[in-house]
Amino acid sequence: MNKILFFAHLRDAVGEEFLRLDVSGKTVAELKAELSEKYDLPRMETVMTAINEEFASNDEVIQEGDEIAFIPPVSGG
Amino acid sequence: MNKILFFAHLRDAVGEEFLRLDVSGKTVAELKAELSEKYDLPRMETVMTAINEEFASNDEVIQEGDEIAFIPPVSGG
Amino acid sequence: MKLYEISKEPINIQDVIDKVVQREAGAITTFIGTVRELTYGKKTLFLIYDAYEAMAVKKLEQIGREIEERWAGSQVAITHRVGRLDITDVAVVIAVSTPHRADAYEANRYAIERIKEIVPIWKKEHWEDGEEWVGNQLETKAYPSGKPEEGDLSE
Amino acid sequence: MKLYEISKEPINIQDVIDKVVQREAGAITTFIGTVRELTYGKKTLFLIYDAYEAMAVKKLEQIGREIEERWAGSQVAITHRVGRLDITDVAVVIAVSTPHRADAYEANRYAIERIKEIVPIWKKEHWEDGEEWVGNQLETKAYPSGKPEEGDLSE
Repeated sequence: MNKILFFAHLRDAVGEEFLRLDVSGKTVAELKAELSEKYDLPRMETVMTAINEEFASNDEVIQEGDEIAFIPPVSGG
Repeated sequence: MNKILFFAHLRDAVGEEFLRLDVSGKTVAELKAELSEKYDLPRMETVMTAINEEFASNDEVIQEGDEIAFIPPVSGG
Repeated sequence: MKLYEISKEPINIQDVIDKVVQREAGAITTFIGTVRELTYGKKTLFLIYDAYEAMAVKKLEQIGREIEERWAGSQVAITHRVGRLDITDVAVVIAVSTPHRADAYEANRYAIERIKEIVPIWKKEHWEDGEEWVGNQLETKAYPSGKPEEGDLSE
Repeated sequence: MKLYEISKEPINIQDVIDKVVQREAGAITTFIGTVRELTYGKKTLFLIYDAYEAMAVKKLEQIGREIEERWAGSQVAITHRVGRLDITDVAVVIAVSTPHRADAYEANRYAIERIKEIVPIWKKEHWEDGEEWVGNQLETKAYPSGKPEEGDLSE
């Protein structure tokens, strides 16, 4: 099972802070595409991904238990 | 009459925080030379002068009542 | 003592400064980010900051390590606020101490620029006529590989 | 409220910061000069700072005016301590607020450089084996005309 976290405008679009889904074996790009279609997520080309709190590439393969987070352009400071 | 202030190493050399002398009519350079000789003041070429709390040139003429201060290289901050 | 924090409470600036005091330092700089009322003529009522807290702390720690490697003898502490902030409230405090002053300015500046690149914190602007999550300031940056590029990660 | 002060008491950093808070500012930088233990390998025990107080305040005010002319929307406050200071004690606090952050760093840096040029404050270093009034850092600057030259007064 995997926990998938959403922030900022993505959280508004999905309507949840996180989802629990089994997405192990998929690449980050595949998961992004699936969720993007299902929830009609905007501007996904600007969204970064973190696996277990570290930035990850689109081609990285998700493992069982990984925590995935979608990181829209940050605006702290 | 004029009040003449000394700071830092000049104060140590003169042995006073200030002197009261009538030096009106003299230029800054003349006063500097006199005091330098009398008190054997070191490194006077690095010392700036202020008249009434504003920097003044060596050729400025001191007026009655002016407050003169000798300003060694500053080291605040 | 935690040098890198995400805080739900108002930030005590002196506390952040105290974390970087060292006998070898002659200079401490702080950067204090405050909520500005006007941005490009538009009036902000208040802001909401949200963070991916665990990762944000890790990324602040990373920025601290980068600075301590680049500027010898430097020490860094950063606290970023989350939640609702009103005009003039303090959103972030960065304190950097170094032996000499030029480094304290440069290293501090580096920290705020890096925060705006890699730390997962977002702000939502609330105006009289609406609200919106703010992306990177110009809304122009894309991440084709899905993560920050080399040019984003190393200055 | 006095924006420019010479203080015989320890400086409260937050008080200096509070003087520059403004609704139009998104950034406040502070520079905090602290007493460093080692300078070129020599161990300082403590320092004495002395000032030509009335003129020092005027020169700090002048620096503030210069900054507010050069950096639009900036606000400045500076307090310099005098008397005996121990290692890590705060000698000077400069706070600058500006609408945007780049200016806050630059204007603050300008202030400390100007203080070291034109503000009549002196420090006496006390070491284990002696004491000395410190001149400009390299002891190389002369003032042939008896006052700061143009190049000293304007940056």
